[in-house]
Amino acid sequence: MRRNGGRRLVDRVARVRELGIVVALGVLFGVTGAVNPSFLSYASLRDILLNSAIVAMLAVGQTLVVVTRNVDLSVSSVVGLSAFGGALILADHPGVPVAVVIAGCVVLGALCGAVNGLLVGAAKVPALVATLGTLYAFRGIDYAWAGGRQVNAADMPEGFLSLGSRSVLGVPLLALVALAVLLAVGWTLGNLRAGRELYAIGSSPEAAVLAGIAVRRRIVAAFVANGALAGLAGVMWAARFGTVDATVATGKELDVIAAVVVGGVAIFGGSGSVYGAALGALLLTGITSALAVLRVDALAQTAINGALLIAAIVLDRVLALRVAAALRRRRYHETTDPGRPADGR
Amino acid sequence: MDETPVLSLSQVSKAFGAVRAVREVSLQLFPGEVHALAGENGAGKSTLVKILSGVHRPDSGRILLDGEPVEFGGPADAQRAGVAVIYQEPTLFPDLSVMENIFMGRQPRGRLGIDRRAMRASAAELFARLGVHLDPDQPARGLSIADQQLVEIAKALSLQARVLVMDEPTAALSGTEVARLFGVARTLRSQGCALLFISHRLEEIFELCRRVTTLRDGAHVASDLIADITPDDLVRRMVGRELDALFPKQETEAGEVALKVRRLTREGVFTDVSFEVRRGEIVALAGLVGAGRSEVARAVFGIDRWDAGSVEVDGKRLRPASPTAAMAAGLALVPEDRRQQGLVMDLSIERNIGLAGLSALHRGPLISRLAERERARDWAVRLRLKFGRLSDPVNVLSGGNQQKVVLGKWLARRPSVLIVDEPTRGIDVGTKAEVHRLLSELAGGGVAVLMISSELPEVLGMADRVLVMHEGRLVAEIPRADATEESVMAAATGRSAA
Amino acid sequence: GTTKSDVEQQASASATAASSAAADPNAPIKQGLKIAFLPKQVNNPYFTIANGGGIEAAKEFGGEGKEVGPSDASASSQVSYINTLTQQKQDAIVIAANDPNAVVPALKQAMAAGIKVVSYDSDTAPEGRHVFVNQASAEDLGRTQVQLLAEQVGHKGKIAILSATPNATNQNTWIEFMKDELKKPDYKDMELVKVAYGNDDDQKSFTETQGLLRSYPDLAGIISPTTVGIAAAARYLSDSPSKGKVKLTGLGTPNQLRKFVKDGTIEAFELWNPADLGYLASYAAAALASGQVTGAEGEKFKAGKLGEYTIGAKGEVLLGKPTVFNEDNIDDFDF
Amino acid sequence: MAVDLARMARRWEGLILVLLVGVTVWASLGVDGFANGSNVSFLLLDTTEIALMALTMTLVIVAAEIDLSVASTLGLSCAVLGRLWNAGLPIEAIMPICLLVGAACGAFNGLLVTRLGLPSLAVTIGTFALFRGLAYVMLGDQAVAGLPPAYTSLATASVGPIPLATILVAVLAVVAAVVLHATGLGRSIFALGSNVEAAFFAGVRVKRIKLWLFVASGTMASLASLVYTFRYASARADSGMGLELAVVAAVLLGGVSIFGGRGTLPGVLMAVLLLGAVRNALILADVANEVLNFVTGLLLVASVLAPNLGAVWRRRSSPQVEGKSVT
Ligand SMILES: Nc1ncnc2c1ncn2[C@@H]1O[C@H](COP(=O)(O)OP(=O)(O)OP(=O)(O)O)[C@@H](O)[C@H]1O
Ligand SMILES: Nc1ncnc2c1ncn2[C@@H]1O[C@H](COP(=O)(O)OP(=O)(O)OP(=O)(O)O)[C@@H](O)[C@H]1O
Ligand SMILES: [Mg+2]
Ligand SMILES: [Mg+2]
Repeated sequence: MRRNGGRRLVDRVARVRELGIVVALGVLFGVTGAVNPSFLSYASLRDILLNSAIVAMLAVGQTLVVVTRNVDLSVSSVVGLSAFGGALILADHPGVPVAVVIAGCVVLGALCGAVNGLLVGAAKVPALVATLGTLYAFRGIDYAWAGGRQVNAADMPEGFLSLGSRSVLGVPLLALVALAVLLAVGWTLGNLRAGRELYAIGSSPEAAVLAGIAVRRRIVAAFVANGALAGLAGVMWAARFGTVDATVATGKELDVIAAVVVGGVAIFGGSGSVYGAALGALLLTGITSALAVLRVDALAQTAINGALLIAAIVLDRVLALRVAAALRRRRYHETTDPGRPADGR
Repeated sequence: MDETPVLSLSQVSKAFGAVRAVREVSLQLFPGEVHALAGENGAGKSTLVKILSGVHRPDSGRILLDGEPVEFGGPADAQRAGVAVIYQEPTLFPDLSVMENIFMGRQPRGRLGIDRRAMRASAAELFARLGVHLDPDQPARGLSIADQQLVEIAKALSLQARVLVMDEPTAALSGTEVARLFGVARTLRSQGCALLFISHRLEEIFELCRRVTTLRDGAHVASDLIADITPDDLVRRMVGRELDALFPKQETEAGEVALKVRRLTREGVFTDVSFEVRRGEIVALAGLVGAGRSEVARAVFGIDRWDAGSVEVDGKRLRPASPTAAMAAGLALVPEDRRQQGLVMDLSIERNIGLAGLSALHRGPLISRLAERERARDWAVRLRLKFGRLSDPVNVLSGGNQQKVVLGKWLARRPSVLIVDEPTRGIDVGTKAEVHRLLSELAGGGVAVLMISSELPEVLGMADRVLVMHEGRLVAEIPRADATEESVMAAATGRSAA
Repeated sequence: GTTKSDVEQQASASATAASSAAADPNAPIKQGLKIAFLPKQVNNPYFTIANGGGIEAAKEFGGEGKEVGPSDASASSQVSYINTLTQQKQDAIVIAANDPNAVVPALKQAMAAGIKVVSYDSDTAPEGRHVFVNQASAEDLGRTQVQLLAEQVGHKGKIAILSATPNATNQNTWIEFMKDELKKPDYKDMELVKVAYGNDDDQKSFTETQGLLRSYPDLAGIISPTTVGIAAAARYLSDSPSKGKVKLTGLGTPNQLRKFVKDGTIEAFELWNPADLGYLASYAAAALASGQVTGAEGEKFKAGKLGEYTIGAKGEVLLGKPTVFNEDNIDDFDF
Repeated sequence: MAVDLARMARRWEGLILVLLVGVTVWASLGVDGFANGSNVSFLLLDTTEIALMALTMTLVIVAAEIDLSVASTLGLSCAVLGRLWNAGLPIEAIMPICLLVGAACGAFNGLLVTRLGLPSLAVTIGTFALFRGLAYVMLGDQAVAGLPPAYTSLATASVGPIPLATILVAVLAVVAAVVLHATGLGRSIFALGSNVEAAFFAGVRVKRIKLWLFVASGTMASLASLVYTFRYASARADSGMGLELAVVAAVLLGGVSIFGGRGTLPGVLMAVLLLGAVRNALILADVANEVLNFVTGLLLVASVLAPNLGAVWRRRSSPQVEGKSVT
């Protein structure tokens, strides 16, 4: 009985976790919109959606890895590699169908992910070390491949570039792709054994082995999936921005991890949802756009961005602590309820 | 019996480096029979279990399933072959709900992925069978050791295995839960399941099992029918010598009040707890699992903050929520969860023992490795620790030996008030007597001892006074003379108020 | 203690003339000169073109050119490269400085080891080099960009600047001249509302352009004096309702912007020819290393196909006026 | 298992040492200009800031935390220096202020981590942006030059081929190594990095120690900023951008476990030197920058991979579940 009460509260809190970000988003859009209504215009919202689509997709992929108590720092390099590779093929071989190029980029990303996954899952290199290494290595390959070359919008077929800006029913195509990825991954993590096993591995790797989970295979799979998503994000990047060189997405890994963390995914694995991560990505891009719109001094933007990021994490934590305390008190009042029959425990 | 064993080990050996944990041991598990495995700490019981479950691959020897040799490449293989295992140390996923812990990898499937409703119902059913009040949706994080153990048991039951291996499942449990567990075990037995049971509580072995295999130093000593031997025989087989009386608490004059707890309350956990412990006294804190005993100990020692009340040591009030202050005042706490709270598993034996008294090891600004080693060696010998080298990490020690390291770490501080939470959990009979002698000696030397124990014989044998908790309140104080199983249990279950 | 004014006093007290050796204008260019090009950042298309020009020049006069450098545009990593080039005993270093001061100690060491130093694109502090090859005078660049935009917007309306990083030296100098130019009465109806920074990062420049249009819906034009910025801004505009309404100009390369000039997003923009810049710098380095010049004002040297150049005040050599690219002439250029 | 771990730990440092010696020998023989006093001097000088920050980063990571904001702290401290110098303060007064700024940055991280129990990775990703942003606010786009020659030349001066800055590193390294490996504080850091709950139960002042580790990390970053600023004779807000990953890479290459509780300072110092020597030798050998990055990455992975492959091989013959993988 009392446990049920507690559970309902816990449930509600679990939902509140993501609600916190939703509230933060509301405040951000409310305040910015009040100061400058054009922020809430259709065109502006469309831009924000477009801008966050790529980071959100990367955050979703990263979540897959992070829940297993690993991390993939190399995503930014994979995005760079895939963006450049895709753009180069499109520019140099105009005959190749766009769909094939996109598929190729996804496969390229998956291969990079497989390298990471094998290093971490099979060779037991700690993820941070392995992916820090491949962060440098993949970027090195990218530079060597590019050799100072830049692929411009003019070199790529119109049909491909329009993917980056086209809308379906008023919603940008890229945002729809990201949403589809989000829902698919979200469902997998929540409702498939394989998904739940990822959480189990992150929660306690030793227990996962004893429970007969194929830990190695699952970890490799998480990295491969993340790599594939990074590959997809890479072509999306090329389509969206048109100009591609070897430096694409440099440094983005920290943005992605920030989104994941702000989204309430535990950095040490085992808990958190992709929805939170995607909202985190939306919040972070929202902040950047809002600062630009609010005419905040360019020099102060970085600082404010950092401050807001910390504020979001702190808020989330304080909320969680409060609720935990309330939960304990609540139990107290229930246990000291004089009318309650003793239950022999 | 002329049946073939479901699962048997034939001449298996396993060594870890220089340690030969298991040496050419054979074991046969028959359907419909509970088989006990007995032996001192470090005798190789858990290692044998892990060989059975595919965690370790034997260096030599064979595993036979239904008479056919098999190879277990990992726990998954064993599980598939119908072997369910409750490991000595609970291995749960703290972030996941209790029901997911039970059904991980085997969740019931519905049309849209996992069928949570079915999973919840099955979990609830299992708990009902065990008589446990746990919410299937509750996260495993924060469960007491006992509750964790119960979840492990539920998990093993849910496998509906042909062979159920239980490595000290009762170590953290009190009488009621043990009785329930035995009920379930008997049912399984009658359904033709083969069970392997490990416990350091000999009476449990005699109550439940039909056959017992004894190991000593990794080697097979004997396999007997329980009916043919006495507890003393069993102890002799395990230890290789005669043992003295088990609970030799010496009579001592109780001195001044050393620990005084007044109206201590932590909301939602325990309420209005007051008691005193005098020098030379051993006071037991008894109660059912979950009564809040460990929580009181944690608060007194400063791990958790209390909401109201006070704690005094030798007349001086303690600063709340500061273990450092408590230690400075002469308090020591041997916690119940040795892996999480008692030991730093990656650190060596000597560093673990030294950790609680670093200042004593300093020579000038630097640590003296010599002093550290001396201190560790001293206590390792006194506690009869079974170890390779003092620089080995503690995680290679057997469960009972790990417990000894925790004890050594705190005793080395020479505390004036010693709180021990389940001090003999997982400790073999020989050493248990040793620990009891030690506690009694300490009390004799003027230390005030507060002992939390779920083992009634231990409580009755050791305590000068018994405090009993029920649902977060102190409900009875029973002097040694009046303390009987009945009186303590009555108070613990809330049937009588003192 | 030591304060800024102490140091300034000392510095002015000890200021002495640098070049001592006499120049021999008729000395032939030595054969086999080793010339290293150290751009702000390798794999940057602009520098790839410039250094390509330089290496080609080296081939012409029988020398050997190479491009080395960091992949991030930071002063500290350039210093490591200067040090290694010194170790390798190059004959000359041609550098585009990421920080005018931070590279000076290392360059001084290089010069002490007999290596000639030419700066191009962005200058170092004068004591860190012998000659600076200036792509176009900062003043010309700043003012002509304003003039270009003013014509396009009819000398009326709000304008913004989309620059590189907040501390990019040459961008900031140009912006100063732009502001100065805007003070003239011709531009009294034009208002500079904001300087935004795209950090020479494509996506950031893109987002900043978005932000500009959102916060100033009545914006008339944007100047982006950086190749990365103008490309990103053009891409954003070409795809937005403001295409053609909000004018865009600045510095860019023809290959990058050809598409946008053709589709009407951009009317005109300007740039010097980066290949020529590298070519000239290469010849300047060779002239120094061969003793034709020492870097003093008034000295002359021949720069292959580009003809003769004279070293100006403070050791500066000016490449020439920037070229304006528009629909009519853009197809004549390929870089 | 026991033997394995100990042997492996030793083998790790051994491996780094062998690599270091190998690279040095190869470069001295095969690369022109490597084994030469002034180059050695450059090489050592070039690793100064990374080495300094790696010292405290080692302690922080052994304590199972991480500080990604070090490079930004360095930038902020540089910016403060530049700003105050422009304002006419004497440099002798500015330097302690910079150290205080660094300590304050560290304390800010530390308080968020210890008081609110936030994961340090999250906190320092936030302050990574915040501190860098403050640096821009402080100094904007300026590059402050004209710093006192007495100090700028001190920063590049050397005794023989050994730069003074390297001597500073050496002294601090000895201090850090003694603290970590031979004092009670060091024991406590290992314990809390390995199992924070057990350390707390043993009376280790977990929060206090962690707080001070972050303060030390911040202070060290600002000390590194002083060396950096004087070495380049220029104070800018974007100083040291991206160094945090280099520092973390060196620490991890040095065999420190990212999960805390394991690692040694000598290993880290050798790793810093190894990375520096490899970069230097490859640049001298005219190897393109992209290959350089690739090699750095490869080195990082390979160094961890090599000992692990052995373990994997052995695991093949006996499935081990409990033993945590190395590092
Ligand atoms: N992974 C390991 N590495 C090295 N030695 C080990 C390892 N696991 C167990 N040992 C050693 O093997 C011996 C047997 O240990 P085991 O855990 O099987 O004992 P046990 O009989 O279960 O004892 P307890 O009653 O205390 O649980 C001990 O000496 C122990 O130190
Ligand atoms: N999440 C939770 N929801 C409800 N009750 C909880 C929760 N976590 C702990 N409890 C309860 O808090 C109380 C204190 O547990 P504690 O472990 O201190 O008991 P104990 O008497 O020491 O038992 P043990 O014999 O296991 O040491 C128990 O009633 C336990 O069930
Ligand atoms: Mg055991
Ligand atoms: Mg307890």
